[in-house]
Amino acid sequence: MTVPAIAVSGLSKTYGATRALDDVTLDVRPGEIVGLIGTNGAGKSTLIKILSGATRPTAGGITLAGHPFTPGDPLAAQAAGVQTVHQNIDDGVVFGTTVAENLTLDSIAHRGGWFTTRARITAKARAIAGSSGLSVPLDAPVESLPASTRQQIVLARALSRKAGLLILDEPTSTLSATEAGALAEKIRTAAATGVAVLYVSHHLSEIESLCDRVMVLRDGRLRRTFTAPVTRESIVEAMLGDFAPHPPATPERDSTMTPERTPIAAKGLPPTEAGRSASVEPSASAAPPSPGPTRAGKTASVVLEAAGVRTGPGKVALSLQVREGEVLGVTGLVGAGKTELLEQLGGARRLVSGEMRVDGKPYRPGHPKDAVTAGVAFAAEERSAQAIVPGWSIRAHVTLPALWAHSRLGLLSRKSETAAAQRVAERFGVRGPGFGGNRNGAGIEAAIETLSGGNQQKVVVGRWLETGPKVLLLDEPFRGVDVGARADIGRVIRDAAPLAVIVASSDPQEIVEVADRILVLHEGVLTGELTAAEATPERLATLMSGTVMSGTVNDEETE
Amino acid sequence: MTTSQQATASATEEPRPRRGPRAAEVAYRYGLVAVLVAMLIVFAVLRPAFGTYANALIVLQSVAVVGVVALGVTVSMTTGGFDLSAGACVGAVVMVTALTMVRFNLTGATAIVAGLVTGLLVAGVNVLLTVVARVPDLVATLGTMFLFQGLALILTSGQSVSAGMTVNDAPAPGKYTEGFTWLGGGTIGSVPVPVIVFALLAIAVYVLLVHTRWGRALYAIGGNAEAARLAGIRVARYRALAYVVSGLCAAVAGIMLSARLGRGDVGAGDPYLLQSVAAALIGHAVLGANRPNALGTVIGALFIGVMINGMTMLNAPYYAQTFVQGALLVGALVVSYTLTPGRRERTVR
Amino acid sequence: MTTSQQATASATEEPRPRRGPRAAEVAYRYGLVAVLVAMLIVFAVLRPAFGTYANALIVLQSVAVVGVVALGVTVSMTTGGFDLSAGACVGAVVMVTALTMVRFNLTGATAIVAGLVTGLLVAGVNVLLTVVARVPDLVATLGTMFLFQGLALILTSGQSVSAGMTVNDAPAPGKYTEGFTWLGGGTIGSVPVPVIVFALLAIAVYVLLVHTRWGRALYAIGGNAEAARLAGIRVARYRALAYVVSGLCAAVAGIMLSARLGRGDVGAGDPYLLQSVAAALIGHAVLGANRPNALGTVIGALFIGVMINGMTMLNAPYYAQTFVQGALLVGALVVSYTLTPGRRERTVR
Amino acid sequence: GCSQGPSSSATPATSAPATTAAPASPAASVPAKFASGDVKIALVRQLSSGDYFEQWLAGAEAEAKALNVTLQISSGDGNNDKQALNLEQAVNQKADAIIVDHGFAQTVQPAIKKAADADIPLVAFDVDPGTPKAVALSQDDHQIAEQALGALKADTGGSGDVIYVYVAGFAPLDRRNETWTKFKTDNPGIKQVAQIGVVNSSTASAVADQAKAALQANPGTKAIFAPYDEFAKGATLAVKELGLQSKVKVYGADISTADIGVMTEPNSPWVATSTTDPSNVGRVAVRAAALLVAGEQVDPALMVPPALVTQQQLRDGKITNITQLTQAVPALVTPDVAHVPWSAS
Ligand SMILES: Nc1ncnc2c1ncn2[C@@H]1O[C@H](COP(=O)(O)OP(=O)(O)OP(=O)(O)O)[C@@H](O)[C@H]1O
Ligand SMILES: Nc1ncnc2c1ncn2[C@@H]1O[C@H](COP(=O)(O)OP(=O)(O)OP(=O)(O)O)[C@@H](O)[C@H]1O
Ligand SMILES: [Mg+2]
Ligand SMILES: [Mg+2]
Repeated sequence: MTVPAIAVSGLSKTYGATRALDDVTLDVRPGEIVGLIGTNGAGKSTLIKILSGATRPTAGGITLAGHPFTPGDPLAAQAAGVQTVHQNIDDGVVFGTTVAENLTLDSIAHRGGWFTTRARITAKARAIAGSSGLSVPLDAPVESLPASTRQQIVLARALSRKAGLLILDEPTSTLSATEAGALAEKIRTAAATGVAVLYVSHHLSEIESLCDRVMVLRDGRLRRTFTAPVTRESIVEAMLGDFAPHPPATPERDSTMTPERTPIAAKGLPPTEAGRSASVEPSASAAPPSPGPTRAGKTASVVLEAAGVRTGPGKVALSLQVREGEVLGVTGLVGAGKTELLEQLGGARRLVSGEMRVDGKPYRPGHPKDAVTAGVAFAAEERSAQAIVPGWSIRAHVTLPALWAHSRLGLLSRKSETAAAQRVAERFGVRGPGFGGNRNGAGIEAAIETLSGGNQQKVVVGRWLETGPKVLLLDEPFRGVDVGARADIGRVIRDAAPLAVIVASSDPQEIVEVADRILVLHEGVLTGELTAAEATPERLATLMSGTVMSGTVNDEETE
Repeated sequence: MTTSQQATASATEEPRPRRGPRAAEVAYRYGLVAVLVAMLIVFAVLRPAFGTYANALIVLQSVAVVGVVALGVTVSMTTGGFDLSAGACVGAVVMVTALTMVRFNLTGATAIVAGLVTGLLVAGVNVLLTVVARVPDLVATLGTMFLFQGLALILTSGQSVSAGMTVNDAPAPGKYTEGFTWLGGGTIGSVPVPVIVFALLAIAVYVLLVHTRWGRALYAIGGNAEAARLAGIRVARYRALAYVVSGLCAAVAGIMLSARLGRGDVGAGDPYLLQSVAAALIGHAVLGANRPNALGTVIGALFIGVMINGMTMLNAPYYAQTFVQGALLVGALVVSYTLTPGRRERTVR
Repeated sequence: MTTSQQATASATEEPRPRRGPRAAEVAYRYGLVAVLVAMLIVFAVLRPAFGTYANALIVLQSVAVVGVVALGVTVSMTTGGFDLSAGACVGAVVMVTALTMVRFNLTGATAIVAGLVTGLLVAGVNVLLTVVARVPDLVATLGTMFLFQGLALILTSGQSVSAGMTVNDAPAPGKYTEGFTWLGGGTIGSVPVPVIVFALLAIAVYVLLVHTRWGRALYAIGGNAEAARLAGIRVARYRALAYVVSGLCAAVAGIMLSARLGRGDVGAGDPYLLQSVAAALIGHAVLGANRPNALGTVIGALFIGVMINGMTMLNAPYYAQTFVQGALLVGALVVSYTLTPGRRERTVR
Repeated sequence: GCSQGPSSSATPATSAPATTAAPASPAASVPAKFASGDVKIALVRQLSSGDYFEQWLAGAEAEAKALNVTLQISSGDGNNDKQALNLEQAVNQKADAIIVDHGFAQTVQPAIKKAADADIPLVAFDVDPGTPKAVALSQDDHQIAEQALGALKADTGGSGDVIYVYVAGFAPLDRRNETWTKFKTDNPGIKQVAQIGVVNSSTASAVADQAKAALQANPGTKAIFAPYDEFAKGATLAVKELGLQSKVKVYGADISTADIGVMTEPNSPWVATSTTDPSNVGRVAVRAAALLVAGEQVDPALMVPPALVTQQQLRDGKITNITQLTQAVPALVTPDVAHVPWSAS
């Protein structure tokens, strides 16, 4: 047998009272692609941070290609051939600098001439971008680019370097199927040349199609290792452990749940994961049941109505309506304009054109505050840049959008805040330091950075329900959450009637799971509208790639 | 997270050698306060006159003006701003109040209003520059600083204003009114008015920052302005609010200083920028806050005031005072920050 | 990634509405430079003596010391730090060099070495505090500032150092050597030495920041320290490097100032903090950089120097100068920042 | 400090004593309080950095040592409110006497009144105490300006372009400015072509930069009147750096060891300065305070007269520091002002 590219034994990491990693032993051999999966907070990112030298283990040893290795800092790890893409992409790019500088960021840490010019940097960056097929203007400031592009920059950088071990922590969370597919191809190519790959994802289809072996982490422990071919049922079961079937976070809501709308993960088996890539065959339960009459029936009144809005100047205008109790899905490839549309609806961006009404009353938000006042809640796409306030507790994050509701005469009520935060934590099953056990109540005072990425996502999405909105706008709400939590969020969204919900996601599968009706965008233009029943992955894929569905009503051709 | 996990957690304490996590936590939270208390005790033992009520009032009075400016600076810092113009504002307010009474022979009340309006004017310029013209805070308030330092000079052609000064070859008609002077030198009970004003403002700013939703919004903006905006906080208005509070605090300080000086001193405000920034910055380290906070600022101001007063009482040569001040400050900072719990994990090296 | 995506990317260029991008862009990039050039022209027209070679040298010499300090401050700012101790470092170096020559009767070369070592000492304390003890930059350098201001005083018991001073009832043995004094007042060709030093250092800092790996690393740390660390940049070392450069620049400035003054003046360094920070901050607005940069700092220093020189020549009363300085600065800032391309999109309101 | 032993014995009659205390009787017995060393005098200063204040303090400390009293020193460091508070604190601590060194009348008078109410004797130097109970000590700033301007007038022949260095708001400078204003009206031939001035911790180099600009703009300048030694040093530096030594002369005020160095440098344009000896003034202040503690009579308006020091005088006498200067210019030493009968000096 070949010497493992990396082998860890007895690795543990504790944060105060939290055991993020507990006696983990694993190895990855050259040329092998190992999937690392687990629920939110299982310890995946912690393991990766240790292997990449970003943080130090509490106990345990690592050998790289047979040699003992103590990753003192990221530079040492990189020098030893470990290339890492971390989960939080904003830990990978430097705002205020250009794409070229970001593509060559790690080269400035290494040996090489001390003298450099813009031309040299650009040349180097062009080579990196070229080999990754990245087409972004190299002199664009990186903060002006969407998250997916930034993710691709970070990936291109990692892939460009000679590596013995390539570690990718949820690299596809901001990517859509096409890009994810292209990435998978590159990973396979790399593995074929002998690179060992450790791959983390909540998209089980990717794990299934890509990985030679799958390791499952739960509560910081390595529970099972599967060798390809893996069955999704078994890995989900290993992942969720005692939680399979995933327990509803709020049991009392269970009874109110519409029976035909609680499929998928609540049963512990989310077979619909397959739909990540449109070419994957649809599984039986992917065909969503037709919406119940009370949910999206034409009898329910229209809550939010937009006419003649555009995703951007010069784009074709479109109209949309959401009714009470209805979940409207918006999908399209990365850059299709979903975010731009939702930002306009949520007051985060100036309305390009058109008119909007909420409950029949004219609605023209100049600021997100106006939207909140009108009963429109908008959970933005990028967690760390657009929602997280560093150092703040879960409680403070939950109450931030509705501070007035927790204060009298301006004075904040701690009691009311605590109650709200606990409601969110319970509803979405937020898990982090201080939760559960007999330490009740301590959890919501934990700093948000001490939660795993997925749990942070639950907090920043879930808090908007606490504002008591009429319309809930969610942009990529499932980013980084595990299959169980994804079902939880989906369920809460659907149960929050008489709320009208718009969910945007570049993953058609996620949309199919939650939406009653689906709008598909392509390059800022509406290409079709489907009911959940009509939405098969094939149809969605066709529309997303730009084929306009016959009968799609666009308001007008041009401005 | 269950009981089993808790057991594990305690078991993991051993590998990482933690020399008394409690002690570290305490040192972190109370490091600066402890140094302050130690100083108080040492001074009181060495100089019985130090530990008297009368002296306590003098110390408090000596920090009152700086403290009030520092409270304003603290508020401006919460949003991530920085008010470099605070000292200049104090100086301008001193000149304006003096001119109002001495040169224009108006009442003390008018002078107070004029002073507050000057504070609002400074705030207005800061808001225009930072919020409307989007100039970064440091540069913008630097510009405002020059502007109002200059204004204070221009108002009087660079001369100080005092009763009996010559204006156009005639003596100025007015003088400081008694009521106005009382704001600087008067007492209520035995407590000097500036001390009372400082205490009240400290409580007000504390409540504002910690217990009101406006304070929460200010901190949110300082933490992540975009996240605050998307959560429905009107960032521009709150940033303006922060500068208005800062300007008003500086104006109140200027009024008290003017009342104490009894004249309009050119450059009277200059020392207050550095001192108030120092107090506010030292305050970051108090009680483990690691961010601008009212209580910390008060303690920071006291820290400096007690140190200077005590050293003077001990007859330490003036040239040694700055050094000791620096050494004590550095010591307190090192204690506070190196012992931050979990810091080793978080800080970027 | 495919051709279709490329099409998207290029197609999306147009929708961004650009109202007169050229004019705004030009104003943004050249706003401050334009104001500077306008000032030069106005002054030269009003006072022919202003636009002479001799006067240009005078202006340059008047900004040389400030400029050198400001270059150091600029480097410390690139990593997101802030060196409040720069002025104190200048002051300490002035005292140390004076003492070396006057009191200990050593050579000018020794004095230079002693001065540079002092600069390194200041840098060392800053590094210990910020990098090792993890005290936030502003607070840490504030502590260092007090420490070295105090040290400069203590070294001489608060006395200024000049040839013939009385030490222990005997006159001090040494005096400023000619070679050392040349560093402040000498010329090469007709150009004063400080101007040459300033120019060389400006080029060096420019090259360091723009054309070396280390400069890129410094900016990366300032932009996102965590990203830089994860990319393998040794953040601690680079932050230390920044403070070392800052300390050395302040030391060089101190040596030149000492040579020019010909004596060790207590407090000589104090005005240099604010002035150098002002120059560096103004520099942010130059050429649309919006971050600390060497060229901007030089222009910022010149901006202030030209303004003071020109106004003095125009016989503007000294008390009006600060105001005009503020007004011009504010004007230039507003032009530069309001016209930032795309700023309206990005800034949080 | 400056040892004053030899010069006092050589005190000539030229120094017209402004006043005298009790008739000099060297054998007077030392009051008990002074013998036991229990006397505490608080020195409350407005500023403490700079040569002038250093020398002043050195003189005061030397005299305090000679009189066996303890000086408790505090400084406002330019913050006048702080000085007022320090004064209140001295009253609070019940010092035996208080010396107020500079300051602004309006600011320190309320606290001086407290001292008077508490019957603490007080000497106010260069600031109006506002109460007859306190002794006002001053150096004659008008005379300082007059003497320097006298030299300027003599050298220029009473006509020519002059650059004036002045910053308002500093009491001594304001008084010297009054004399300058009068001088200009009296001498229409003298033309002020520019007024410059900065006061900060690096006054000399800032003034030098301004003076260079002003000299460039006014090439006809014959003299710079800089009635404060930091100004004069800056002006001198400017003239030197422009190489105008043969055309422009500097007339200053005040003196220190460093200033002597600057004045006696080869080709120095600083030709005259009018000054008191700061350390002598410090001595006088302490003596006056000691007399008050002992219950002796002191003239409520003590005045220390200045003397004109010229470059020629310094060069001829090969004078390099203040000690030598006080020997060479006996008018700078005034042992008869506030003479302490029981002291040897
Ligand atoms: N700095 C920290 N302080 C305290 N606890 C932490 C810290 N960082 C992580 N944790 C905890 O460690 C555990 C593991 O987190 P980790 O980020 O590794 O999870 P993950 O498997 O990557 O989850 P996700 O899928 O949501 O990204 C979580 O319980 C988390 O709350
Ligand atoms: N890969 C890309 N390269 C360049 N620009 C892009 C890219 N992706 C998006 N954009 C820009 O963003 C605009 C639309 O982005 P928006 O964020 O609204 O799309 P989205 O459908 O929400 O995509 P995402 O899935 O990334 O959120 C495009 O018009 C384009 O200007
Ligand atoms: Mg993770
Ligand atoms: Mg989007």
